Amino acid sequence: MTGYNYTILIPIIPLVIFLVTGLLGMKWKPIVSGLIGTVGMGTAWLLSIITAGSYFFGGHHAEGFQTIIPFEMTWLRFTETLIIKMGVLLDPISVMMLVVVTTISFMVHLYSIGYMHGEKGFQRFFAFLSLFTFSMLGLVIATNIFQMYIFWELVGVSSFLLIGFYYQKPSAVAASKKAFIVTRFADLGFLVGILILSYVTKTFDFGQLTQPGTTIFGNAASLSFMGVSALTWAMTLIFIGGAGKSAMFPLHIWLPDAMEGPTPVSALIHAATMVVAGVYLVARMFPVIHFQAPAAQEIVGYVGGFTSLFAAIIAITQYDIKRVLAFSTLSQLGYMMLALGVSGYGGEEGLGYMASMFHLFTHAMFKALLFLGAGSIIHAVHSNYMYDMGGLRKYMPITHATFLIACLTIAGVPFLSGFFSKDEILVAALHHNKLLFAVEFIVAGLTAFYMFRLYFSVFWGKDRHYHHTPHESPLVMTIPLMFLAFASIFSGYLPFTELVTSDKIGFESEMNYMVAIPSILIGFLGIAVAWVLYKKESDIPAKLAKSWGILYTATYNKFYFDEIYLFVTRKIIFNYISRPIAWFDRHIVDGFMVGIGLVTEKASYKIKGMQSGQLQHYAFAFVAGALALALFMIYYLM
Amino acid sequence: MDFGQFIIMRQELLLIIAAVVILIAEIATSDEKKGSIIPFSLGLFVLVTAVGFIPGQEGTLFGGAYQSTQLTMFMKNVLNLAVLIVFFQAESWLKKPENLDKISEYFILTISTLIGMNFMVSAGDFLTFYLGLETATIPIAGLAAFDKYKSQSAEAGIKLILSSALSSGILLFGLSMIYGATGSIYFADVAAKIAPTPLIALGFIFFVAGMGFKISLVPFHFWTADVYEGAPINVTSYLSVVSKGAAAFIFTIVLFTVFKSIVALWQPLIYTIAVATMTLANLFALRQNNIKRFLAFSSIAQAGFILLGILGAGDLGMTAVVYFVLVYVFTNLGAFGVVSAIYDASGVETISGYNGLYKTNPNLSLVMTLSLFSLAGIPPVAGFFGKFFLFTSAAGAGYYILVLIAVLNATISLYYYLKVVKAMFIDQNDQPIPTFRSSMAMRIALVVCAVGVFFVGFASGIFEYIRSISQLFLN
Amino acid sequence: MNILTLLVVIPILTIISILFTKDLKGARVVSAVGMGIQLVVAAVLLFMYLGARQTGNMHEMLFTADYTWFKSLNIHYSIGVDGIAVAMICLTAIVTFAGIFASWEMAYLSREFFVLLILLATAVYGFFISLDLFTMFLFYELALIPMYPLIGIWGSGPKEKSAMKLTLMLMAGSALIMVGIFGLYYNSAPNGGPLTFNIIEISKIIIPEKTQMFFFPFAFVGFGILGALFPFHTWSPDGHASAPTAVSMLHAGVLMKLGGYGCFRVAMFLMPQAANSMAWIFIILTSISVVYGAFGAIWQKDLKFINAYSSVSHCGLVIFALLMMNQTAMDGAILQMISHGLMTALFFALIGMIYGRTHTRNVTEMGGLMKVIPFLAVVYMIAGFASLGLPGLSGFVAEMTVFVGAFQHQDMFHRVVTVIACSSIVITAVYILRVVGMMLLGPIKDPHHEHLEDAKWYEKLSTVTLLVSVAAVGIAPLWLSEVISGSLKPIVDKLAAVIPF
Amino acid sequence: MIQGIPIEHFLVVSTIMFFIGVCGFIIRRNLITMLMAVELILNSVNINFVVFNRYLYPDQLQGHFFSLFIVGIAAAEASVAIALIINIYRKLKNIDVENVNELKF
Repeated sequence: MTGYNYTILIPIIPLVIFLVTGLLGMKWKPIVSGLIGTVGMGTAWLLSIITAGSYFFGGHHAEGFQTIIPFEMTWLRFTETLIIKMGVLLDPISVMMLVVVTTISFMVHLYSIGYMHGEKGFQRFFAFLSLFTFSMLGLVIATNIFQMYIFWELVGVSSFLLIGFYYQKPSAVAASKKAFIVTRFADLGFLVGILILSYVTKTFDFGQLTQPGTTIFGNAASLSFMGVSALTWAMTLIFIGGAGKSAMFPLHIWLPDAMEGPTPVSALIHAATMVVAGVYLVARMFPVIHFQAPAAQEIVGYVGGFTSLFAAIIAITQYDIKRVLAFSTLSQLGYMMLALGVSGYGGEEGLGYMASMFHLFTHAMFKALLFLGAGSIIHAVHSNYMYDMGGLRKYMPITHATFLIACLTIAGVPFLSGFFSKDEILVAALHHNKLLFAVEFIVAGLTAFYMFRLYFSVFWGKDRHYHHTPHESPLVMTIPLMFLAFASIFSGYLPFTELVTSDKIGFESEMNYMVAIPSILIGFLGIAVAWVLYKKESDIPAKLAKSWGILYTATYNKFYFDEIYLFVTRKIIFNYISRPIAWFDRHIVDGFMVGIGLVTEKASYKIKGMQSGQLQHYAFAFVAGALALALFMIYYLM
Repeated sequence: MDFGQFIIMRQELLLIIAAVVILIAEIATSDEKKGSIIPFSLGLFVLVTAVGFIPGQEGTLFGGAYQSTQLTMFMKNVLNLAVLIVFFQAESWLKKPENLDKISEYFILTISTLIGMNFMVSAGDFLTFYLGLETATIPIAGLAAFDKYKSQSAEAGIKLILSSALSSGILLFGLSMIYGATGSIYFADVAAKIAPTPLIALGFIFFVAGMGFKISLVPFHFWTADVYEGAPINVTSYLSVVSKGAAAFIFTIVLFTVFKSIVALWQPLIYTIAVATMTLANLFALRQNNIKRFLAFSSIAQAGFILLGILGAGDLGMTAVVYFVLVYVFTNLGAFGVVSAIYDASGVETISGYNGLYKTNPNLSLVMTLSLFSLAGIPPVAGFFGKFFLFTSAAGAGYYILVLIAVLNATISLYYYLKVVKAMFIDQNDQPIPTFRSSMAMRIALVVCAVGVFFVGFASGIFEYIRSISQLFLN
Repeated sequence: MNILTLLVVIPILTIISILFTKDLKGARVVSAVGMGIQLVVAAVLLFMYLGARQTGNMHEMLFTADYTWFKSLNIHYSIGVDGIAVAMICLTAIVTFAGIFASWEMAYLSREFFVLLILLATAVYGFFISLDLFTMFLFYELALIPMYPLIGIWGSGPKEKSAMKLTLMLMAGSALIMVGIFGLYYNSAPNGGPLTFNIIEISKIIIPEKTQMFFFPFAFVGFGILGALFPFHTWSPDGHASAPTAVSMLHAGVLMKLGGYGCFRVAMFLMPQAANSMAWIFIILTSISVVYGAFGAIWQKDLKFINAYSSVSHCGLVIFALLMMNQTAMDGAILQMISHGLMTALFFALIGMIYGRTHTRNVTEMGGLMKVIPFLAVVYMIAGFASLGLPGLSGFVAEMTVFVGAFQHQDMFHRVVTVIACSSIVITAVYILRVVGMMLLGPIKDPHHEHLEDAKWYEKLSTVTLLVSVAAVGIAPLWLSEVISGSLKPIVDKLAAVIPF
Repeated sequence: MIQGIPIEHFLVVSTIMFFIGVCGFIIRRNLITMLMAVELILNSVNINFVVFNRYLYPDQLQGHFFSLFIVGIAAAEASVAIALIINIYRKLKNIDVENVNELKF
């Protein structure tokens, strides 16, 4: 299949930009790096749009979309069949992701020129952004699971670098470390999952793994470990990998802390692109999970559902606007996971799959918008905390408008994109699992509430005493806002059911009013409550908080998960594993080796009396030795 | 009588002549010119050594009581070479005023013992062997007590002479038993009649005890350290290399020829002694601070290694032993040479006294290091090859565990050798031995040693030559 | 002259030339030139090798030469290389080259330092080109002994003690090896004929299994000690902590590879059945060392200790992979050797350079170095990433090959331990990030560190050489992997022939 | 043979002499006495040689000759030993072997 060869340029462009700005950036004026990055990303964005256009709309797709591999090269060969290749794989979800990633990345690049203006390390920032984009694109277009793993790791590292961008700030360093280690831990699951999968199937190739009716799983069912089939293990472990990156409970703890990074980074990585990698991974492996490891799919669904509820509850109590958004992201990612967990395969059955991808797309737009808006606010106020803000609508009209759009979108207000995608998820959940549906339904209300709590406290309420009057951000920052607002509004109208489906064959879907109307209502309920509580400054929230007592405190402290992790790492791993091992090594193992030496030396001193200097002692030893040898010889050897 | 046949024992004859000539020279020189005996003797001995290397004739004398073969000639040449190096190293020591009147004594006594050793190596019967042994031992007692005014030297002499008297008594007792059992003192006849009977076993043990004394094997080694420490350095080096080497030669020859048929009997015995020797000597060497005493224990340990070669009980074993002794000559004399040079210049003979030596006397330190590494069996110096072949020999007889013990012992020995290296190179010293320039003769000797240590290993020709003559000898 | 012999001759000539120099300046220039030439020769060798393979020269060993040395014992100076040896030689050349520049300012007894350093390298080259067990053993011991003076004289901290411990433990290891070698030698001609030390000759016969079972542990543990096999690894932390920069580099980077290489070339290749029956013991030991080393590293405060324990972990993985005895895992093992060699050398180089500026190696006393010495800090960070297995750097390639290969093993036990070994990637991340976080990032802790000087040109050259190699292996691993696995094929075939799977 | 004395008697005597010699060497503190003990050992050896020769191998003289040489060498040994003992006496003013222990350990 030719004609898509240019797609290889999409990841290559950011790579080149990374290398160029990374190695030579110091020699230029900072702005040059920014411009190069932005222009490069713009090009990549255009290429992606062209790809998407020609892929989705460039032909007849009645029997489904083809999987196209325009480029592939062998990177490392393990065995005859286990080969890591580097390639470009185009199918509906990857093309969609290309668009998402390049769009958001382009917007963030543009935005960052304004946001990061005058920061030290401006070039470094753009280099890292490009590195991240490259990695993410590589992940998206991976032709095999190992390529995905490779870029998965690279994404993790770029995230580490960007979270820790303000490397002199201890909290940023700690956050980046945490993010990396937690996701690394999850990646271990991913890796082991890959190993099991490759052991069973002898291939890494997505094409072979996800082909319907494939025979590579042959006798896989007979393989089991601890009573669970090998593929369930594999898929659960791979899901753990995905859960780590997508910050599913209980591996979510890194994401809120990751907000220590510059806000554009949060928008790009921790809202729109990298965190959906886990969802993307599960979607990529969907046929395998669905057919070979239904138990794993159940887990996906429940973990997603729980995370979305859990995160939404926490989001209500947070004051740091970026953290609120972070928990909101968690909650939305939970939605996507849940959708995959409840999805079937093929046609209408695969509604959940479609919905998940759909929500991924819309969420990317509005969440990026929210973050960039938050960035704009922070830029103006120089604080992250809601109690430092209020009444900002007067000062920052564009930000205000776009932020409002985003809030409405996420709250599921009809005819905005979020409404459509969320609705599809609820429908899918309803069909498969009533419990999860109920959870999601509640979360929809909570989402609306906490988003508008945020919105009202920031843009309404009392004017704070600002150090200097907040002002609207420059154009270079507001253009992305406006573009994303536009996308948030209208991306819901994309015919996703026809484009991105589980079996790549489009289907028709109807609005399910039984679900849509209640969900709209609960959304409005949430907004209304927020209106009452936060539009005007009042002490009701505080009172409410007090009345919830311990529960509130627990929620405010994110259910103490950080503390639990700290306990596990600091206390158990450091104090109870590593320290004893270090001690054991120094004193027992090494002590033994040194001990041999010491004993030898001791022995050497003990026996010095033998050489007494007395000639007659020597003579006695001489004779006794000779006689002993004689006895030994005569009695034992003859 | 055909006096021409005495050409077979030309090496011994030359030595006797040399001894006599030095005696005459001593008489002929006036008191003021005693010092000139040194270069004269050195020159003479160079000549003797050189003549020794002229290929000689094989054959037997005195009805088989004396035998000369390529192998024994080679052994004698090794000994001559060693003595030559010792003489060169002794030069500056002999020049000291307190030794001026004893110069020729040193040469004559040393050459006498060498004559004894040559006879011992060439022995064809136990009588010649015994005579050689005693000739090689008794004068050494005199040499050990050479420093007349040092009580340590006197003590070394008395300890040596009494121990050696006891040991030769026991040795003789053993020989008498072997004679009683076999009816002959000729090696060839004894070998034919030897059988694993208790009497012969007892005789054999006593023989081993006697030889163990000379080679200083545990538990017959106790005299070694005391005598080495007490005796003047140039006597110690002579004792540790030449005397021990000659004894190792004849011990190997006797075991491989006379006691060949009871090899299964003596192998476990030698095994035990080897383990005991290496281990005990190493343990003692660990904590020595006197460099001579330290080298004494080190040389005991080396004797333990020689036993590994003997265990091979074949031409490879013989080759390994001879080769090792050759290597050992250069190696140990290198070490002793440095000790001697330093003692002559500064009177220091403790290891801690060597601290910081490299700063002031780098060349001496390097020679010392080279020698110590060779003693420890570190490649690429000759000691590695010597040890490796000894171990090859033992492994060939199936003694793998013994090889392991031996190499582990070599590791322990490396520890104390490195302690000396550490003293010279690493440890700091406020008053290091001042820089000095040793005498020409000493430097020649050290260069010869260093070159030998370096090249004997690589020169496979030497090994191959020894192998061929050993094969000739044993068949 | 045979190009392989040239590999030994050039360093020797370099040593001799150094002896004629007067001071530091002369010595270092001569060393740099000599090792530069050596690097070129190694590269030429690599291309010659690739060329020869391309033209279809499928002999097991290439560029062979054979000179009889000790005829009666059938000891030869027999040399030849396969892809693995070529790779190791290139590794050695790179690390040595970098090591010379890392010790550019070695003012104290500089001539002696360079002589010993290059002597060490000479022995390593000799080891890798040897086909004869005797010369191999000779070079092996020769490589160990310069460590003592190198650490003892130029080291820091409790240097004499560490040097002694290191030397003695490794020498004890070589005692075991010696027994193994003798065992092989005396069983090398079961049907009569001359005994031989030649590896290729011995590999053609099958030694009785009982004999193998006796000698395999000797040879394997002997080499394993140098490969930091648990529980014989304790020389490594002390030794590395006390050694001067270039010595740590060479030792961890190259010398420890001798252990792994010997384990596989001598112990496993020549005694496959015993290797198969006894593998489980050592697999348990190595999987312990992989995890244990990593955990051990977490608690350490001294940079060199951290790296030493990390080496224990990584080298454990080498032997672990070798014992899996399939082509992929062994390929991974060799890759891991190379990767670890480059990485760890880079680490030690950087640690040395950082120590030279801050005068402390205690991570808790440093902070925010990224701001003052960005070049070193960035390179350190990249090295850290390589160590924790970031794709695009060498560590990832090696580790993944090991894991995938090991996991293909038919036996459940092997797969379970593979998973355990895998877990080291997380622990590695913990300690690497801990160091990076404490030392490089955050605010500057010690006001004295505010005006440090960033890397000089020679330091840059040293680190960049290694860094480029690490990245080259990581970005384009295929050719290297192919070179190695091509050479592994005869070995794996031999294993497969005698081991009933 | 010699007036009907069997060989065993000689051998018993020589063995007893040998052990008396050994014990004397080990027990007696006087250096001269120790030297005498050595002479006892050597003489026991002489008896052995002579007796073996006379009784078992009467047709040759190897044993006799051996014992003659032993006598000779014993004399040489004794002379050197006594010279050294005198030397010791000069240093210590006694010839007690227990005092000859400057070199040890």
